[in-house]
Amino acid sequence: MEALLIPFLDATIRTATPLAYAALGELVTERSGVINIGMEGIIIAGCLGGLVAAGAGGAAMGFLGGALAGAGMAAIFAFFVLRLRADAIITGTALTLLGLGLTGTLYRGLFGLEGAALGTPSIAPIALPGLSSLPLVGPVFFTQTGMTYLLYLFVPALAWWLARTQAGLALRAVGESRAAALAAGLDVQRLRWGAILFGGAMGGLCGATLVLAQVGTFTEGMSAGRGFIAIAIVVLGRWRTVGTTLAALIFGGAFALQYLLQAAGWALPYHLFLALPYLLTLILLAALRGRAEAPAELASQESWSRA
Amino acid sequence: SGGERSGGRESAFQVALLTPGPISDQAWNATAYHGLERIRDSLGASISHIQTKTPAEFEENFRQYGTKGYDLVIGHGFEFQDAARRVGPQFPKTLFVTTGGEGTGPNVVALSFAFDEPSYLAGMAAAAITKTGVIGGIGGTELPPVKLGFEAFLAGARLVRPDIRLLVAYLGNWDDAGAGKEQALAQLNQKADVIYQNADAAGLGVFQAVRQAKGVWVIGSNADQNRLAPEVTLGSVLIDVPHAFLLLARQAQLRAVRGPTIHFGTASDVVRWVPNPLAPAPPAKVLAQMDSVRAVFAAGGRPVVTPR
Amino acid sequence: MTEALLALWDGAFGSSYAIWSATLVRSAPLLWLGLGVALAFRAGVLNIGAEGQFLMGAIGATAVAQVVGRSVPGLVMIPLMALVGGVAGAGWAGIAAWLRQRFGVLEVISTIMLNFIALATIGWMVRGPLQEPTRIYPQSAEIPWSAQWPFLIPGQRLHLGFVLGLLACAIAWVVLTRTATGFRIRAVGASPSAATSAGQIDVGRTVMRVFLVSGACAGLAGAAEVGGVTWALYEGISPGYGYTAIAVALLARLHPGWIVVSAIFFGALEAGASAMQRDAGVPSVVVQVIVAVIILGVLAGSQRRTRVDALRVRAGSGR
Amino acid sequence: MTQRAATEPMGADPRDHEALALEGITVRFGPVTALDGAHCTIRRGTVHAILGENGAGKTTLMRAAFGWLMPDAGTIRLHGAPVTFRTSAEAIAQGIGMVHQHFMLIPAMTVTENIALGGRGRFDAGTTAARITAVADGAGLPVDPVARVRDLAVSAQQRVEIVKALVRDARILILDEPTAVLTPDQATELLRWVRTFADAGGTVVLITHKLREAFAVADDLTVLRQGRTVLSAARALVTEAHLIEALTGAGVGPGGAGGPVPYHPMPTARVADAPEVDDPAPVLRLDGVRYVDPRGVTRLRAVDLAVYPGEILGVIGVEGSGPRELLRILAGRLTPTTGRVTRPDAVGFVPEDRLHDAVIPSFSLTENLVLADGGEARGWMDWSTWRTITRDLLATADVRAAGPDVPMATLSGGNQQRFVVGRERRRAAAALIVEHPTRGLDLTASARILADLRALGGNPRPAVVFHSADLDEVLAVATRVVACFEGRVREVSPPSDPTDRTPYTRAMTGSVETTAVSSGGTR
Ligand SMILES: Nc1ncnc2c1ncn2[C@@H]1O[C@H](COP(=O)(O)OP(=O)(O)OP(=O)(O)O)[C@@H](O)[C@H]1O
Ligand SMILES: Nc1ncnc2c1ncn2[C@@H]1O[C@H](COP(=O)(O)OP(=O)(O)OP(=O)(O)O)[C@@H](O)[C@H]1O
Ligand SMILES: [Mg+2]
Ligand SMILES: [Mg+2]
Repeated sequence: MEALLIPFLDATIRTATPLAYAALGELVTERSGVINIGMEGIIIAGCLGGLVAAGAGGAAMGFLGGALAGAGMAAIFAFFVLRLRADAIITGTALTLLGLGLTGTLYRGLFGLEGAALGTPSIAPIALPGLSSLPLVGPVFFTQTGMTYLLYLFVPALAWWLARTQAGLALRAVGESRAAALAAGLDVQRLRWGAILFGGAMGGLCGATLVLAQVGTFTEGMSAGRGFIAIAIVVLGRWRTVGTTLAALIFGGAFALQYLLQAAGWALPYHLFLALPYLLTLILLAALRGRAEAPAELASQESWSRA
Repeated sequence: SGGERSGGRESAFQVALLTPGPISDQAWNATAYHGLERIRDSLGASISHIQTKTPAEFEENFRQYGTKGYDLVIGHGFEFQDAARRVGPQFPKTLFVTTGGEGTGPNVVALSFAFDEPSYLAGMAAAAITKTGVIGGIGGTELPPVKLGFEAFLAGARLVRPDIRLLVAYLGNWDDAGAGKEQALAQLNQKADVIYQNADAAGLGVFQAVRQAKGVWVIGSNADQNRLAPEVTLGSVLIDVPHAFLLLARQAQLRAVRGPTIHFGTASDVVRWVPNPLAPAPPAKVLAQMDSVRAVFAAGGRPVVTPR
Repeated sequence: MTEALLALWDGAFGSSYAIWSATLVRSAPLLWLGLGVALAFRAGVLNIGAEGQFLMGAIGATAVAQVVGRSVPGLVMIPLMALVGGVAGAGWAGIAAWLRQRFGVLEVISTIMLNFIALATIGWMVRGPLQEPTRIYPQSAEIPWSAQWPFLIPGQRLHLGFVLGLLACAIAWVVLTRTATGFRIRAVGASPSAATSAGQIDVGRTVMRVFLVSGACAGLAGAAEVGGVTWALYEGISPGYGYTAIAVALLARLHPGWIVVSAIFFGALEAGASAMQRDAGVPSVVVQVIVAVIILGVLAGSQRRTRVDALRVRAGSGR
Repeated sequence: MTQRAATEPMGADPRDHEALALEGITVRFGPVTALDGAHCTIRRGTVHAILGENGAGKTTLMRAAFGWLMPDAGTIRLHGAPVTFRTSAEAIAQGIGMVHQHFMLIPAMTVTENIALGGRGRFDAGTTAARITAVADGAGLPVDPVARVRDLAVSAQQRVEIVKALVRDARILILDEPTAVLTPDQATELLRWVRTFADAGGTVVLITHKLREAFAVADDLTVLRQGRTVLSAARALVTEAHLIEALTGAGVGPGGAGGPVPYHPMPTARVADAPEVDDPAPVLRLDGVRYVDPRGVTRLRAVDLAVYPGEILGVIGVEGSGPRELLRILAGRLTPTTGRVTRPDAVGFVPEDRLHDAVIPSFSLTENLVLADGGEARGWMDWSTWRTITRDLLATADVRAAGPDVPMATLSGGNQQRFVVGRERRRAAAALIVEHPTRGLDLTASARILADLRALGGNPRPAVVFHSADLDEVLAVATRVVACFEGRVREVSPPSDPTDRTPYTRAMTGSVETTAVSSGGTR
């Protein structure tokens, strides 16, 4: 049993880690009252940014590069949505297209058709001394890469920041009511710029994690829908930090289960396994019941209900 | 950047290629694009390439190339066969070729690669080196050549080691290298110690998984992938698409292509098992066995495959 | 660059073939899908699931064409395919509608999940129940002749589905502006509370019906694509039409008339994108960048409306 | 302008006393000039009332003072020194607080979070809550720091808004129509608080439509009309007649300069003049009605009530005691938990939140008229006929609008309300239910709506049930009054002295013997 369980949970955490970065970034963006459905384009930009920067300055540099690339894409989104007041959904759609195209173009330009070798600088899992020898939890939670450990610190930090700092409070307020935030003297534009850029940087980190902590190479379109999944994770997590993290774990688990079931040689059409994570989410959403409470400003986005 | 038209005047030999995926995948699509480049470089042809997604686009672009008077239009994959069959009769001067599928007329021709033959040999090599008796196969989506490759792989392995077990998994796409790696890790965890990947760009993730594990091997496909990770690659099931394309184009220039299907088997040297010289060679007994099987294939014999 | 843009224009509008066989053929599904999305958004339903509903419509239409196509004339077969495709799309939307009504699951997320599930379903269909008889290729057999929708212009690929799409937009426009039902839909979308309180409209029921109709439109698009373009079911039948449709609907400001314009715009963009690769040698990835920039450009250009409130009521430092 | 002579309040050098001075303030919204050189000076330690019709620019002027918007022209002085606020944060930092007409609270958040909003550094809910409680109790405005705003009654929300300003050390407090949403008792209490605050050295700007309030509490008055200051003077120098003339630009009564509707001084107790009725059958009738809301709170218990044709039933009662549910059950918008409701098929209903529940602001007037038939309408819409009907309605209900095709949003509040009342009357001839008929409306508009209600005619005359927080208004219009208290509904017998309100206020607080309203009805 344990022989199956540990690798499964291990894969769950590993798969969930990049998803959690993107979802937490999207969470912060949405809590400011803006939905960025261009997360897919941001993630793939982070993938390439991570690859290029890591090639130039090592893995640590790579994560920085990924975050910057993601934030750069998000800046385009913010400029259109906040400055030009363009429709957030169309802008997000275009951003995804832009990200996929731009990364492909740059990748081919930089590496030619032969591509980057598999030898991209990347980070290996580190067994945390002491903790990693705990039964079950040790091999699952404490033999991961630094990016997972960073997440262990980041999730409580974000939760604390949102709940216990004035800036976090301000961010939530902007997402609930632009008017009330204005009345309280908050700088709505700046907060939203900040939230979108932060979301972009997190999406970029998701991409960099994929490349530098997981796959160790870049392929065109390797984001493979993670941007959309991140948006779903935020909804499943009910726009809460811990909820979103758990939802990322659920998705990670569903994917890991999918891999496991196929590898175990179950004689069912493999499409059933591919659909599993999404089916599971639907069932969970129905089981949890009740409309999730979205930040009120999200619902008032012009584009969503304009008549 | 890649695919500008080149190679001379309008009257030049015009060749077009349609790929179903990005040409940076270092596998199926990349090797076709290299083939196109080789046609340009060797024959001075004027070339055009387009990446297409849907059947509607296949047909539209076949027509466009036909209208423009292209001499040779290659759809790289069996999925182009319906479009070729429909468009071909309207443009008798253009030769429509699909790699895979079936040809249907004088100017609608299919190239058939005996992908199963080197896959069979790869299975024998895998069976010789596996310690656990479990081997894996990871595909992008379940397409006929992919599936056939895995079936032959298993059959070849069984010849050497009758009790061998093959795990097969599909990723559902050809780009998600992350999924490729995780699926490989899952198979490794199920004791597989040789994995045959046929997932194009996503397959790079399989290479990574194998590189990080100890004492396990990966087998590449379509292109010669031995140099991707020489320390863990057992060999590659190669389709020498550039070679095949050049042969095809030469014949096409002479208007000597004979359809409806052109078969490239072991005899043509277009498909072959390319062992990685850095990997340990199978025991002499197996090597001898492989040689005799290859001889059978070269003489026109086919691998015996029982569908799983 | 100029060469690329010229190729884009030529590929979209440069010849009669470009217009009738490339641009408008791609616009046909976008018309239906954009309309479906717009109707849903009009009623306040955030249906992001047009992609999945499209695929289910394509599956349904293929299935019925395979099962009864050989024994029924085209005059019956084509409406039947449209019907079954529409019902299949509506049924797929109905799952999301039911989840919303019964369990309060936000349709934004359920429809995205259903898109992924539909993708897996079509993958299974072409390898399972609907696979062609030789059982080699992951695709269905070609649908019988009677199930193939007529072309409108000899020598061009423009098919019946496009005209039906135009008709649907016109009907939707008439319904929205001239009928009580349309009025109810608009009222529910504009203000559910006023619709309930002042109009005593059953908002839940209106929403539910519009959701189904929206799914039916998407399903019909799938049926039209199979009947008019591909004549068989393929795994990769949609390049993501259902997602493009959201942009189509929003760019048209959810107005059925403008959807025609907007669908043709996006159809032209995709046709032109092909031409840029084919005729100007622009790599596909660069083409994607150009398309994204064009969309952003159109977006920036179309947002220059008077923004009295935005300019005056200061958003902090924003000026 | 006419009153310019009396503009400067008493005092040798006004600057010694001035807390906030606004001069030549001009604000344009695109083509609309909302303020056209408006001015006023607010003295320290005083209550300064700002009056004016809907759209006169009161809110805009105070938003300029609060840094919410920057005027196109004009100067602002704070304690004698010129200031420029680029954001409201700057105004807040300078000790200015504003309670907006529509509360700027976030329903999903707690009181503490709402009040803490806009600060810096850490946010410690515990410490903040303690400080809130301290400030609130010190000021005599109790609030529950851990409650969520959406669970609070309107009056409690208002206290939160004021405490929010006080916690930030606001010494100048701008209150935009604070009493509009309060019951008479609550309003009195608030005004008393305002007075205390000013007496203790604070400064209050009070925007209001109610002359009585202005006279009762203010030291100085400013009246705006069409974006200009037409009167700014110490209260002592102003008579009611002055004020009304300044407000409407017309004299009082029929002899005036032809203002559209003369001002009706209130109250005009009419409770005694019950209508002559031939038909004894009630139009609306409740028998043993009980209502438990979705949260499980019993809102109405064992209510028996009958409403007859031609009568105008005024319902009084503080928020939460049942009037809202009573009216909505009569209107068919709520289904009682138990009990029997008898009512005609169609009942006209004017909800309190017009823009949200009664009309669709982006729709045309014609469409808003049709909305009332929304649920039942079938088939084709004959828009030209509907447009004609709308035109008729605009004429009969005296709604001033450019035509039947303009969006509802372009109508003034008073005209919107007249439109809704007219529409509901058209739809249902027999019964009309009206919640807060004059909420948010200015003097003239309120007077017109009340006049409309009084004048409702037809054959048979409709039964009207209305609820208002303003007792004066109820007494001015109703032919019979019932009071809600803790879910029970009692009829209030009119006192012998028409100016005596104690029976009514007592009935609302449950402190007197009232007659039970049987379904037979004491008429
Ligand atoms: N944000 C805005 N954009 C455009 N016009 C506005 C805006 N705010 C106010 N106005 C216009 O400015 C004028 C003054 O409005 P303001 O809200 O100051 O009036 P008010 O005196 O407070 O009225 P009320 O008694 O109804 O509250 C009105 O004509 C109004 O329509
Ligand atoms: N937001 C707006 N957009 C366009 N026009 C507006 C807007 N707000 C007010 N108006 C117009 O400005 C004019 C002045 O508004 P105001 O509120 O003073 O109306 P009014 O004539 O006093 O009516 P009432 O007696 O009902 O208050 C009205 O005719 C109204 O239609
Ligand atoms: Mg007025
Ligand atoms: Mg106001």
